[in-house]
Amino acid sequence: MSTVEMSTVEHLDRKPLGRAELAAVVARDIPRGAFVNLGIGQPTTVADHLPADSGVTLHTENGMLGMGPAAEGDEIDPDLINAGKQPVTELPGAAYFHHADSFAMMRGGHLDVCVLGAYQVSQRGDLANWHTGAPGAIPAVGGAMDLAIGAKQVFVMMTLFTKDGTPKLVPECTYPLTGLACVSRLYTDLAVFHLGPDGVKVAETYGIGFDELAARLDVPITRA
Amino acid sequence: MSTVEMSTVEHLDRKPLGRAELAAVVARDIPRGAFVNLGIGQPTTVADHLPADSGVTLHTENGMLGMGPAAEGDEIDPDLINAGKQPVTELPGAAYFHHADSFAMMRGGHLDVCVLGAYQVSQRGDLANWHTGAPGAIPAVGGAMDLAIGAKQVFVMMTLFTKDGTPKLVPECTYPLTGLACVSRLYTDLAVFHLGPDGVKVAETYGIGFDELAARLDVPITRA
Amino acid sequence: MTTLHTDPDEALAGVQDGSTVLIGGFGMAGMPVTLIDALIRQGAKDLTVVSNNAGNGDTGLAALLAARRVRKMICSFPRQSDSWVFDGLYRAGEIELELVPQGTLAERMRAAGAGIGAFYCPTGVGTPLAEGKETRTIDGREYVLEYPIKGDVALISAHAGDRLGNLVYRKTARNFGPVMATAATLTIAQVRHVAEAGELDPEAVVTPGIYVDRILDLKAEEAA
Amino acid sequence: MTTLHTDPDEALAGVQDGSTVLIGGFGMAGMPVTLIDALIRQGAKDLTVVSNNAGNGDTGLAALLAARRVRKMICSFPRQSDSWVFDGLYRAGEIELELVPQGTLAERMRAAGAGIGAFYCPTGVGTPLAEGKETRTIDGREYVLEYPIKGDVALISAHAGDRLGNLVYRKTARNFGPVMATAATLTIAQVRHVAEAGELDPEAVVTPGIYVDRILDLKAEEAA
Repeated sequence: MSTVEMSTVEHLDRKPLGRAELAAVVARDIPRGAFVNLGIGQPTTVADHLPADSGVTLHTENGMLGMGPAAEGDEIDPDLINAGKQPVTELPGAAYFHHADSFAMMRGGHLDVCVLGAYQVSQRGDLANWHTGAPGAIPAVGGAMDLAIGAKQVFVMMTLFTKDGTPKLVPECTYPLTGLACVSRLYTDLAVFHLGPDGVKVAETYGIGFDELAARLDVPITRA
Repeated sequence: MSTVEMSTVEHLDRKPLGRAELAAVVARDIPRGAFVNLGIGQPTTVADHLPADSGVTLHTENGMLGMGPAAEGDEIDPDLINAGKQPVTELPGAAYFHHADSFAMMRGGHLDVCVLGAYQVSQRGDLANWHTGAPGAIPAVGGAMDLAIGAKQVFVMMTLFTKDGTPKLVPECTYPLTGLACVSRLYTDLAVFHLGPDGVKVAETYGIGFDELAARLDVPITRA
Repeated sequence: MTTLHTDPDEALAGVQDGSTVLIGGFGMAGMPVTLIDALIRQGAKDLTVVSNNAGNGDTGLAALLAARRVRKMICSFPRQSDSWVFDGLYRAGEIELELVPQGTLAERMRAAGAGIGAFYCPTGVGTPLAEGKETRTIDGREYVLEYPIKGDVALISAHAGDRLGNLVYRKTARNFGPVMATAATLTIAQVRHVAEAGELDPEAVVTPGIYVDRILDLKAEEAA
Repeated sequence: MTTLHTDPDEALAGVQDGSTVLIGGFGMAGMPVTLIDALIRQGAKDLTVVSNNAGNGDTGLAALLAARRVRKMICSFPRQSDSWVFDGLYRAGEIELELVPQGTLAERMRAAGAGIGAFYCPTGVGTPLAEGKETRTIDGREYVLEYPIKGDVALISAHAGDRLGNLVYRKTARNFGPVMATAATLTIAQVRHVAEAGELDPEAVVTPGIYVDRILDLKAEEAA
């Protein structure tokens, strides 16, 4: 990727991305033929935006490659669910495996991309997405930490600001961490960021210019 | 086993055990329904002496449970071999698995018994069976060390003395070790020994009395 | 040797107070509901339960928790929309929780079954779940030292089993079953179908019979 | 994405000098003979080869050794009745040997594929093969610290593969193939049959396509 000449694309004529538009932008950036894990919740919707000829194979950490769309009606089979425990379908060429093999696949770096939601992402790519840390909250981690450190690239999708306007791209995460320096790309309603050793680069903006974006964030950003 | 009252049986009226007789004595002591790995060479012949209703399941470390007898004629299939690379057959209820799973089964202590040959066994159950240590000898270990430490019980079968009369049951092995304190029973042409925290106990003798046996060995032995 | 049972209470006999019980399933897929119900009737208490979740609704594992039989849960994802039984016990300080990332949970049980003493795992490094754990940098990457989780008993659900204990699963209901079967001293599997030895394809057996001590035939149980 | 090849030389393209090459097979079962022959023609040198044995007779791996392409062998059992090529090179000091117990060899590759940094293994404790290695006592048992073996390339043989790279094996020819497929950056499998996506039973797939980069169709090669 480093040899590709890039520059920040400012979509000033567009509004901030809606949830479906954001999923479509993520889907656009998933390489053809990739093996991909889509996290529970919003990331799951990325599948709806993959082109029919994408050649993308979906992994679900509860033991399957070649997962198809959500099951409906007679297709529903209690033995065939995704990581969110929703009934799904099986595509031709699927394979099943047990949990240790499934997470060996993940931890071993064999998945090309995983897409996750987040509470916060730090400028060096730390991820916080499993626990608010609120007193009394019962912690639950599931596969979040395994996903964070396992895939070759971790894409995060989230709104850039909380409802009260606080940035979720932060100098240091204040929420409990899921993984260190693991996020490679951050997809938000207002901008797409590439994270790496050179810091935070802005690949695209939506309905906001680079300078205004820079002014609203507490982390240094540069043009891609 | 510790609650069973035992005593040394001296078969003074019999000759030392021949190879087939020795294999039959080992087979006699394999519990019904046991999962067993028979090492390459003489241990393999123990299978010929298991009763038809033994319920014993044979494991071969190259990835199979439920191994049948040697294949002959049309049965020979180059894809179906034992650890000694001889063609074998498959029994109903067999299962195949890969090498990591096969040795996980062994290392994890799931096999009830393995039967091995040896150059030397020490009085505390150390095993030397993989390498003579002779200068110029090319070392080869195969699955010997995995077998030695993996099974719940390790039975060794060998002649008790070398051709020149040197005992192979020794105070300390002089050959390179395969495993420490791993041998539970030693089956030889002259005697069957049980090894454990209480030292070396003689369960049976063949064609020799306990006292003469004790005199010919350099290790302390006791009656069972 | 595997024994075949038609009575769930007989299949569960002998579980001791204070046992560590591995319980398969991910959501309801692969959940050994009949065995859990029998465990409740059986009455063993002070249990440590290892399972991906911590019970849903008021049945199955949730009912076991509600009956105050569980001292400690080891799981990855206790908090769910319908985990009110666990939530209540946890908030009242009446149950201990060890939270483990899902892949590490599977790998720790795999290590127990495979005779691995401990392993260096990249998951969770730098997060609250690694606090207090030994770490080590290997080839420039940081790892956390993780220890095996061994069960006294595993309760799992499979699709079919033969009389030798070989098991096959169905779709994503496979999940933790094969790993837990290797990690427990006593493995009990409920199956929908019992097959004769030789009926299951030896290439497709997922859990070889060596790992399975008791099979509960659900069909016979339903008919009874 | 898996690519399908009918020309062995094309399937082998790009192997670099100095690579670590994992070569499947136990004896002749599962030996990727066609791929090894292509590797000899391809010409890569200074190789480290990881395989259970170190070549038999004058063909296959023995021919690769005879062509002086291999700097180092990592294996469990180099010495065989017909390993004269290896024996000669070894005695002449022209090849380096790292001898690894068979199960540890498999587990070290499994660790590489599963993202495990290192593991404590009971095999070989107190033997010459543990000399110089770090040890640790865990729960009263001594273990040796073992590190992953990662391949640049894996050459394996399977029974059938589909166009997505899913593989099934046959009987004990499975052996090291599935483990090596997970442990190499570039995995090349020779198969006897190529299937369409969906032809292989998803429950019986042993190596999911994510681990397989190139498939060589032996049938097409024979027909050519």
